[in-house]
Order: sequence, then structure tokens, then C-alpha cells
Amino acid sequence: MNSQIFHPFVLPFVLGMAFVLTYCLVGLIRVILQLPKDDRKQFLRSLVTPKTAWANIRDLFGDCLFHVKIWKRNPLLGYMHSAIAFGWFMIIVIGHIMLFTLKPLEGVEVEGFARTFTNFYYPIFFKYFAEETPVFAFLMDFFLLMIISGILIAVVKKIHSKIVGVKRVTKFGFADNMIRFALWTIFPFRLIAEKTNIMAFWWLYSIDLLIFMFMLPFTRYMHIPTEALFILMRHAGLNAREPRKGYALAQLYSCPSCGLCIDACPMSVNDKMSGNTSAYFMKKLRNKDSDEAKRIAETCLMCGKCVMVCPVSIESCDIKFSQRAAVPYEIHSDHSYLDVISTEAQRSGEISSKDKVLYFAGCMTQLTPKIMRAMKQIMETAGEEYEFLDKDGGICCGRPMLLSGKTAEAQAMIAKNTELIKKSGAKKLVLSCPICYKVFKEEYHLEGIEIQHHTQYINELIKNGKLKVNKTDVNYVYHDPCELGRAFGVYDEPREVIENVGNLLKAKSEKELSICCGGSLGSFNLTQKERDEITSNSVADLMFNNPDEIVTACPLCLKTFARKSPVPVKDIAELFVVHQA
Amino acid sequence: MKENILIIGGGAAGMEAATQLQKMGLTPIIVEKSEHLGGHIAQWDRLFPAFHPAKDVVDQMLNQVKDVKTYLNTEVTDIQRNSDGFKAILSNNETIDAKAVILATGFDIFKAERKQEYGYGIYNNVMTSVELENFFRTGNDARINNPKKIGFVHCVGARDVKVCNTYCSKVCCTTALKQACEIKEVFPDAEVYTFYMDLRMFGPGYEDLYLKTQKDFDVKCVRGRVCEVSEDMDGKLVIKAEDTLFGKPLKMTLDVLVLMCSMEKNKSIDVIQQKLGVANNSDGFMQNKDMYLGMNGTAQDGVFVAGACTAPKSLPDTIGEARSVATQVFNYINSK
Amino acid sequence: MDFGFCLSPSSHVKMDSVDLTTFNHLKETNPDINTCIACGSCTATCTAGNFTEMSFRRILLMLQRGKEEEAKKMIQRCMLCGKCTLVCPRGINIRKILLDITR
Amino acid sequence: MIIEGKQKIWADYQKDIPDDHYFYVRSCIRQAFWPGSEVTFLDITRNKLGKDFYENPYHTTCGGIAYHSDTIPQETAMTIIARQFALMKESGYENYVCSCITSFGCYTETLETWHEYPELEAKIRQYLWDSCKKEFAKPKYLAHASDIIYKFRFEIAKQMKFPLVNAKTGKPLKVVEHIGCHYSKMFPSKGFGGAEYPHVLVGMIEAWGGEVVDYPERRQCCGFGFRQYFVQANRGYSESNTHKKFESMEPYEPDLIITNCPGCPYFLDRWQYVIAEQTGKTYGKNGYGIPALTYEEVAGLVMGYDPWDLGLQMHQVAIEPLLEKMGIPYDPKQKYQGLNGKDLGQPMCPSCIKSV
Repeated sequence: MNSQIFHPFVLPFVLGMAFVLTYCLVGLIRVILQLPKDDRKQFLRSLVTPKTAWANIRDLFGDCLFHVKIWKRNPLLGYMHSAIAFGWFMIIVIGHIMLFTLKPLEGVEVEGFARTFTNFYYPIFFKYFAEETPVFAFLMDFFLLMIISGILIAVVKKIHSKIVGVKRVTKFGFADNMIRFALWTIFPFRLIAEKTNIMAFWWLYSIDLLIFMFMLPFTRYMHIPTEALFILMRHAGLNAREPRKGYALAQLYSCPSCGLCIDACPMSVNDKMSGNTSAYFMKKLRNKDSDEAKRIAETCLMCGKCVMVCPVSIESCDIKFSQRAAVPYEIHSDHSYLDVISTEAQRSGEISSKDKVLYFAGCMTQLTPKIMRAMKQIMETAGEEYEFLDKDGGICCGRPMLLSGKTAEAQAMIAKNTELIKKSGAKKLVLSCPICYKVFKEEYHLEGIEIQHHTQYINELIKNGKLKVNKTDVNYVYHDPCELGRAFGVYDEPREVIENVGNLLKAKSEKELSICCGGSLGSFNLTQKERDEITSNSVADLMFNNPDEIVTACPLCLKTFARKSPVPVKDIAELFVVHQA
Repeated sequence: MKENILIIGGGAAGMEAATQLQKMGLTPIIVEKSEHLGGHIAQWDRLFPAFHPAKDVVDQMLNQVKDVKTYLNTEVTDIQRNSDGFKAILSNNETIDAKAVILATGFDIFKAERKQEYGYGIYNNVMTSVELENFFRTGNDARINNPKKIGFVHCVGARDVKVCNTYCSKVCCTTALKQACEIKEVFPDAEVYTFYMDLRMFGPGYEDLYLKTQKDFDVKCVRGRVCEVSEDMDGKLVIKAEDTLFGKPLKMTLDVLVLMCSMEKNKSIDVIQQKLGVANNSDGFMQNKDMYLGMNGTAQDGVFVAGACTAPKSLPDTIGEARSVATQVFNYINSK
Repeated sequence: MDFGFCLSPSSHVKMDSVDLTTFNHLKETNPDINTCIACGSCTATCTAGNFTEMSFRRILLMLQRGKEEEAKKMIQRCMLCGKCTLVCPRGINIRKILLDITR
Repeated sequence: MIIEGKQKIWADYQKDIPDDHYFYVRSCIRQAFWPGSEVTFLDITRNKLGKDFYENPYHTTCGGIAYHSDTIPQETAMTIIARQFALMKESGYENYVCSCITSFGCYTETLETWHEYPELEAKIRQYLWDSCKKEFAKPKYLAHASDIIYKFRFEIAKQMKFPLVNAKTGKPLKVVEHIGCHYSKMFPSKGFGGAEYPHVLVGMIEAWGGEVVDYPERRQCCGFGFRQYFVQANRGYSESNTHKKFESMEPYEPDLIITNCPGCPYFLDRWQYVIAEQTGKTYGKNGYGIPALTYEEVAGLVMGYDPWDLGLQMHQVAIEPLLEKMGIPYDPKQKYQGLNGKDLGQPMCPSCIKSV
């Protein structure tokens, strides 16, 4: 054994460690300073609020070390991540514990300043400097082998990703590949160095660490330190406001480019389109490739599935929103012409009962008159008093404008619709279009007015006996529209309605994993051909159990599926027309 | 069974009818007034919609009729019906006895100078679609000198009561867009405008041709008829039209203006047609029995029609009619 | 001297001097634009067109006839609702084009 | 330009003009606008060419202006015309020659309408009888006065003293020809050369040594357009039309415009002044305008009439540069002296376009 507490080979590691710590500290301060004043206050306060503090601790361990979400997705993939992260964490922790319990080698004084200083590298090169106690030696070897087992899986995954249930993986550039190689080799080098004590391997081990830590801020591995900050910020309830600042920046660096969103993304029907997925968006934005980031942001369907599957819970749709909002426009909307609009009922002064239902079909439903007709029949059969807000064509709900990032310009439409709805005196607003539903729920201030999507409304009417239906043995499959399902968790009501009239089969991907139909207004760039490919894929997913008919609850999904579906596609409202008792 | 069938006109219709009749064992005799067979199509460079060389088609047809008795530079000067059929006297004083007569006399090109406002024959750079096709075929036309802006006027002599042609000439729209592509192929930097009334192009591959003009060649289609053409100091053409989709009059300078001349009935046959007792329809073309089952027949027994002598027709239309007239004649002979 | 009248501006579209920069730029990013057959479906279905003179078909023409300012004025009426894109028989990504024009 | 193409069309659009014995009717507004023109016409045809022209003092307006301004119905206009024909018949003539293009258009339109609808002719015959107790005969030949000059253009050329040639350079003058719309645009076959490439004035220019300018807006109306001028608020349209023509002919640097309609020379002349006042632009050289003359005035000039006897001082656009180009002597002092030596009074000096 060696008789000194310092050897030059620790220098590369110390250098790397110093660099990475400095970088992260500066980055941390920068991100916090970039936060708008209110957000910053909110963030700092959250750190000392017991409830958020507890959530912070829970997620820091659960997400950063144990990767609970990845375990849930695929145990092998979860093990791979935990083995490396948790294993590494443990050998550092055990190293430090040993630092206090070690029996120094003969002639080695590890006291005072030396002890403090050696804290940096001592546990890292422990075996070179100190003798181990057997229990710790076993733990150290155990965790080291655990890490190496994780790396082995990673190597296999690189060659054959399906082993961990991943179809498409993120394609990396030179730097990312190099740091990955560095990471893979760190621990084998350590193992060899520890077992053989050949000086060259201690050097390799240390230099490998230097490479890893030096490259870390410039590669996806930056997610290791950033994720902690992101978790804290997320729990503070912040929102991404600018695509490359503050909270968004923390998210950008927290994205590990793991690529789980690639398989999830409806656009991943071919290689070319899979380049439009969130993993690449974050990467391009991180690398300041703003043209590409802008293009991807505007290509995205905004279905929110990537957010749903993200192991880090990155809110990539919000960042895409902020990216869209950051595009400057030369011409601004002028919707002043809306001022003079009033509804027919308002013009004729027929504002009567307060109990009436206000029905707003929305632009997309205007293109699917059968839904409107079905809704009319439903409301009439149920004996509801109703008013048709946009019978002669209404004003857009504002969501498409919001989707373009023009938040302020959507306000004219939101304001006018709000005025019309409030003037109607109705207490319930029923919508047929989930696109409208989302914006009415999130952006409209309609205090005292209940907002329902027609799936909820119909289900309610059936439940309280106002609508009577016959059960048949038609096999239906239900498609969850993104803006109804993932956005608001309206999964059960439509299913209950379907079960009242027929058999409900399962789709291959359901509920929060449902695949966007491809017609989404969220995307600006997709061509019809590209959309068709997405639709075909989504239809195939729905056809998994050979249903007789596809049922959806969104006029846009209906129109989109109708292009490609081998079986009839119906809106949930139409089911009533077919199965009315 | 060797029965003479007199075919007047050696264009696409006449040649194809002869080919089929010969295969049926009859004896077709072609009388062609010009010095070559092939008619208008022999003067054409490429065919719409797929830019197929016209020569290929004509050569094949010529090859098929090489054994058919053919009179070139010859006209029928007189024709009499007799108990045996018809007796025709040719301009070379020969006499032909025939059991049946097929009129395959085709069309004439509308004389563009009749639309005076377009200045054909007055302004140097106004040309007809036929002349442009000739340019594609030969590469020679003094008027086409690296033009930067080229215009096409549709419906010249068609759908126009001012020249007494109320009918649509059927092939000009497609031809215009075909030629627009071709001129862009020769002069890729040129801007090409077509002034159309309705784009009447229907048939297999025609819409693809249209999309090609729009996507690959950026041909600009303006809906509206050119109303007048003048020449400016540099000899360029100043044209006026209304962009009817935009609802505003439009004025522009062009280097070359191509007039898409319509088809008119070939009048050189009028005397013989009269002798045979075949009337004209309201468009001035020959009147067939009816436009469905009797499209190849006429009011006269033993007198048949095929091709563009009854109405403007495309090449596939004409060939189809030529084949059907052969069947009609065959049945007619057999029923005698 | 005031004659009580003056030269009225020409209503002619002077194609020789039309500046097509915007349209050509638009065409580069949206080549489908050329397949428009002026059917007017976009105008007929337009949500804003229900209240105003908004017409995408005309906007396209305006850009090609040197009336860019008019086009830009008209485009302000758009609500981006996307109905036009859904009804376009030529599959033109109208919403994207409208967005591009305003940039 | 392929001149043979035009010649072919000119050959196609010829019409018969009798050699002698004409019933001449004057134009309402030409007598006011260009009093020298009709006098010169009669002097040339009667005295220089030896033709018989008869004028009946009872002839009136043809009603054309009222008709085209929608103030009288067509049947009224036709009855007025029938009365003129009745005067011709009473005078024993059958070749009707009118000085006005509007009238020529109305007469042609009336004769063609009667040809298509004989019952209308019978009706008008009755109206004329009811109102005037007159009976009319349709003229055997109807001609515009410019047709007569066209017919005898070569005879005039023989007596020519000052051809349409720049006396200094020997080069032909560049002459814009402008026919009245109603000369042949309604009935192309009724005018020499038809509607697209009318020959009536071109023939004169060529016969008298000038060079014809064919410019892009040649076919455009002068801008008179009746209602466009008569309503003050619409005069901008009238002026704009003229403006368009001048902008189009300007690059050709024409020396002269020759016209055969009452309104055209008036508007092509006066609007030059208005355009100059409003925009500061003049279309001739050195701040002058382009003289717009009637064909009689041009015939008179080439035959050596005194410019002031022809009434050229009635033109807003100064005629002097043209006289100098053609080498025609004139006395500037006499410009504003009437035939009787009395001062005619001088026009207010325009601020932009040169008047002397």
C-alpha cells in the first residue's frame, strides 16, 4: 500500500470537479436571476414551505436516484439507470463514511486541513490511499459491480434498444457519444486500478473523470446536476415564460435526451418525422439552434404525450409555447370587427330561463354538422331548454390563436365569447370540441357557469334518466382526444356512455397514452401527407382489437380518422342517435 | 372478300381506319390532298399529357398503312352514288369504285388574323400555337429570341360568337399547358402566363399535367380573356385583360404572345360533302347520325365519318373513332 | 388651380411593376401554394369571413397582383381557427401560410 | 409591326363613297369648338376639289348628345334623324355626309336598327309624319366627312404646299391618329380600315407625307364619354383617360395628333392644359403640348391655308412650334385678330403649358 495521501494522478479529477462545481454554481445563480421577480420569490418561498420541501425530498430521491418513473415503464431500463446513478451515489457516500472510520495506513496523517482537503478526492481513490474494513470493502465492490452491470445493459441497449422496450433512441452527436464512452469506462478503470493497483489505470481513471466532468456541462449529462434544481422549481409551481431563460433553461438542461418521448410521439411514424420529437427540440434549443427549435416547436402537434411519459416530467409543450410566443410578428391581428356581434337570441331579446343550456359547437364542429344535429336531438329529447350560441357561425374560441403563441391576440375572441356567453344568462355551457373545452377551462373566466364537454353532458343525461338508450353488441373502441383526455383526465364519462350502448374494446394505447389523431391544430408545419401517416398509425392502434366502429369525442379527430379508418368513425353524440331507446 | 372503301383524308383518323379495315379483309383506299400522310399530327412535336413524341405515333401509323393504296396530292373532285356504291373521280382523273366512303377530313386551324385585336400578322411577336409547336419541332422561329415573358391566350376562335364559333375546341387548354411547360423547359427563367376562360382539361394524366405546370414550372394562370394587344416602342407586346378572379383589369408587357387557335371544320371538302348529302351541325362541323350510337354514321347510307370532321377531338378520341368506324363499315359491307 | 376634379388612380394591375418578393418567398416555404384552383372553399368556410371580407383566396391573389398592403390588412381579420386548411381540396396548409405572411 | 398585315385588313374594310353630290350636315359642337374646320372642309371640297355639297338651313342636332346622355329615348333620337333624312330627300340628295362622329354613329345605328327591325322604321315614319308632316327616304350612302377627305386624300396631296414633313430636317412628322369611337367601334364595317386598325386618318397621314405613330393606348377613347364629362364629379375619369393616352404616346415624341371627332380634339387639347396645371407635366417639347387638330385643319394646313383663317388659335395647345416645323409662315400678331380685324381677346395665360 502507498504511504502518501497525495499523488499527482488525483489532479485531473480535482480539476474536473472544481470546474464542474464552479460551472454549476454560476449556472444556478444565473437561472435564479433570470426568473421573473415574482417567480423568484415564489421559488425561494417554496423551499421553506414544509409541503413542497417534503415533495422536493421525495422526488429528489425517487427521481434522481431511484428513477421510479423509469422502473415503472420498464424494469430493466429502470435498473440500468438506478444501477449507475444510485450505485455511483452509494460508493461516494460509503467512501465518505469510510473517511471518518478508516484506519489510516501506516505513517499517513490525515488530520486537520489535509483531511478537509482530501475530502475532494480521497473517497474517489480510496483504495489507493487507505485500507478498507471488510464490510465497507464488500459494499464498495458491490456497488461498483452494480454500476458496471448497469453499464453493461447500457452497452447492450446501444446495440439493441428493444431489450429495454425502446424502439427509437435519440441520435447523438460526437460530444454526447464521447462523454458516454467516458462514462462507460470510468468504472471498469477503477475496478482494474483497485484490483491491480497499476498506476496507469489510476491515471486513466482520474483522466476519465476529468473528461467526463469537463464535458458534462456541454452534454446531456448536465441533467444530473440540473434535475435537482428543476425538481425544486417544478414543485414551486413555476411556468416557462421564455424558451431559453430561467425555469425553461433549467428544464432544457434537465432533459437527459433519454428519448423515451421519441417512441411516445405520434410523429415517430418514420425516421424523418421522429426528428420532430421533444428530445430533439430540447437538444436544438439547448444548442441554440434556434431555427430548428422554432421549426420543431411549430411542427409539434401539442398532444402532450411526451410530457406524460417524460421520466423527468419536463413540460416540453410549455417550452414550445414560449418558443412560439417568442417569434416576432410584423402584422398583428385586428379583431375589432367582433365588437358589434350579438347572437340571434340577444338581438331578438329572447333571453329567458336561467336554467337553459348554452351549446357552443365551435369552428371544427361547424364542419361536422352531424355532431351538431345529434346534439340538437339529444338536447331536445332530454327536454333541455337550450340556446345555440353559434348557430349561424360563431367566433373562434381562441385556442388556435393561442397555439400560435399569440396570447394577447386571442384575448379579443375570448373577451367577445365571454361577453356573449354571460349575456345569454345560461348556467351551463356545453361544448362539442375538446379544443374549445381546453381554452374555456383554462383561459375563460365564466364564474357561475358550468363548462361541460358533451361526453360529460351526455353521460350525465343518461345517468339521470333523461336519455334512454339501448345496449347492443356492437364493438366500439374509444379514442381519447388529447385535449380532453390527457389535458383534463376525462376518460371515464365517454367510456360509460359507450358501455351503455355497446361493448367497449380496448385500444392498444389508451387514456393518457392515447395517440393523437394527426389532425391537431397544434401543428402548423405538418403536411397533409405527414398527417395521414400519423393518422394511419393511430388508426392501427385503435384497430388493435378489431372493433366494429371507432368512437371519438372531437370533431377534428372524427374528420381526421374518417380519412383513413377501415371502419365507421362516429362521434359519441351520434351514438345516441343510433341507439336511442 | 375484297371491297373498296374510299377514305377521304390521310390523317390520324384516315390512317387508323385504313389499318383496321385492311385487317378485316377489306380494301381501304386513302385519298390525301397534301403531299404526306399524318395530317396535323405529323406537324406536331410532342403530345399531351405525357410529352410523348408525336413522331413515334405517326411512324407507327405510317408503318401500319404502308400496304394501303394511297393517293397523295390528290383530291376527290366528284363523287356519284350508283347501284354498286360510289364512283369517285380524283384530281388525277383516276376513278375509284367504292362500296362505302369514310369522311376523315379532319379540321382546319382557326385563322388567328380574324381576331384582329390580337394583332396576329401585324405585331411581330404574336404567334399561333401551331407555330410554337413548329418551333419545338425545329428549334427555329425568329420571334422566339430568349423571351422573358410569354403569354398564352386560350379560346382564340372558340366560344366566341364574334367569330361565329360558339363551341369549345376541347384540346387547346391541355395543349396550352403542355406548351407552357415546354417553353419553360427551353427558357427556364422565363415567366409564362396563360389567360384562360375555364381550364377544360379532363382525361387520364391531364390533372397531373396541370399540377406539373403549377408546381414544377410555375406557370401563372390568369382567368380572363386578353382583350387587346398593342406593340410598344421596343416591339414588345402590351396586353390588357381582366383578372376575373381578382376582379381588376390587368396590363402587362410580354415578349411573345401565343394564340391557342381553335379547330374549325375543314372546308376544302364542302363540295364533295354536299354531293354526298352530308349536312353540317350547328357548329359547322359534319353532322353525324347521333352522338351516341351513331357517331360514325351520317344521314346517308354508306357514308361514314370519323375524327375531327364532326367536332374538335383529341388524338385518342380520333383513333377511337377510327377504330369504331372500321367496325361500322365492316358490318355495313357484310349486311349488303 | 382647383378644377373640382382630379386625375383618378388607374384601376389596372400593372403586372410589369408588381413586386413578387413576398409571394415568391412564401412559395419557397409552401410550394403547395401553386396548386390553388381558386375554388373559394377557404373563403366560404372562413370563421372571420362570416363577419368580414376575409378571403384567403383573395389574399393569395393580392400578393400576386401587387396589393400586399391590402392583403396584410385583410389578414388581420384571421382567427387562425384552421377551418380553411381542413376544407382545402388541394391540401394546402393555409393556416401556416397565413401565419408566415404575418411574419 | 408588320405593315402588310394592316394593309390586308385595310383592304378588307373598304366602303363605297359616291364621287359627288352630297348632302352635308354640320356638327353642333364642332361649330363652337373649331369654327374653321367645317368652313375649310366645304371650301376644300367645293372650291379645290369641285364637289357639290348642299347644306339645308333647317337641319338640327341629330340628338346624339341627348341620346348618349340618357336624356331622350332612342325613338325620339330616331325621329330627329328621320327628319334630317326627310330634309335630304326634300333637297333632292341621297348621299348623306355628316361632320360629326356622334351623329355618324347615331345614323349608322339607326339605319342598322331599322334594317334589323323594319317595324321600328315604320313606327318612326309614323312619328315623323305625326310630328312634322314629313316623309323621309333613307340615304343611299352614308358617309362621315372624314371619309370624303380620305377618298380625295391623294387629290389633296396633289395640291399640297406644306407636307407633313419637318421642313428643316426633311424627316416626316410623327403623327398620332385618333378616330372617334363611334366612327367604327360600333360597326367596324362602316369605317375605313375597321375598328382595330382604322385607316381613315392613317390614309391621310400617309398621303400627306407624315409618319403614323401606333402606340399601346391607341385604341383608347379620348375620355369624353358624354356622362364622364358632363357630370363635373366624373371629369376626373375623363381626364384620366386622356392622361393615359398621353403617357402612352409620350415616348414616341409625336409632333401632332389628328382626329375626326368633335370631342376628341377638344379633350385631347384642353386636358393637356388641365394635366399641366395639375401635375406640371407637358407632353410636347420645351414646355409645349402636342397639337391636336381636326383632319380639316390638317388638310387646310398642308394645302397652304393661313393658320389663323383655319382657326388654329382656338386650340389651347400652341400651334406655333408645329407651324415652324412644317415651315408654314404665320403672323403672330394676327393670331388673336378676327377675320374682320377685330380683337378676339386673348386667353388667360396658363401657368404651366406654353401658349405662344
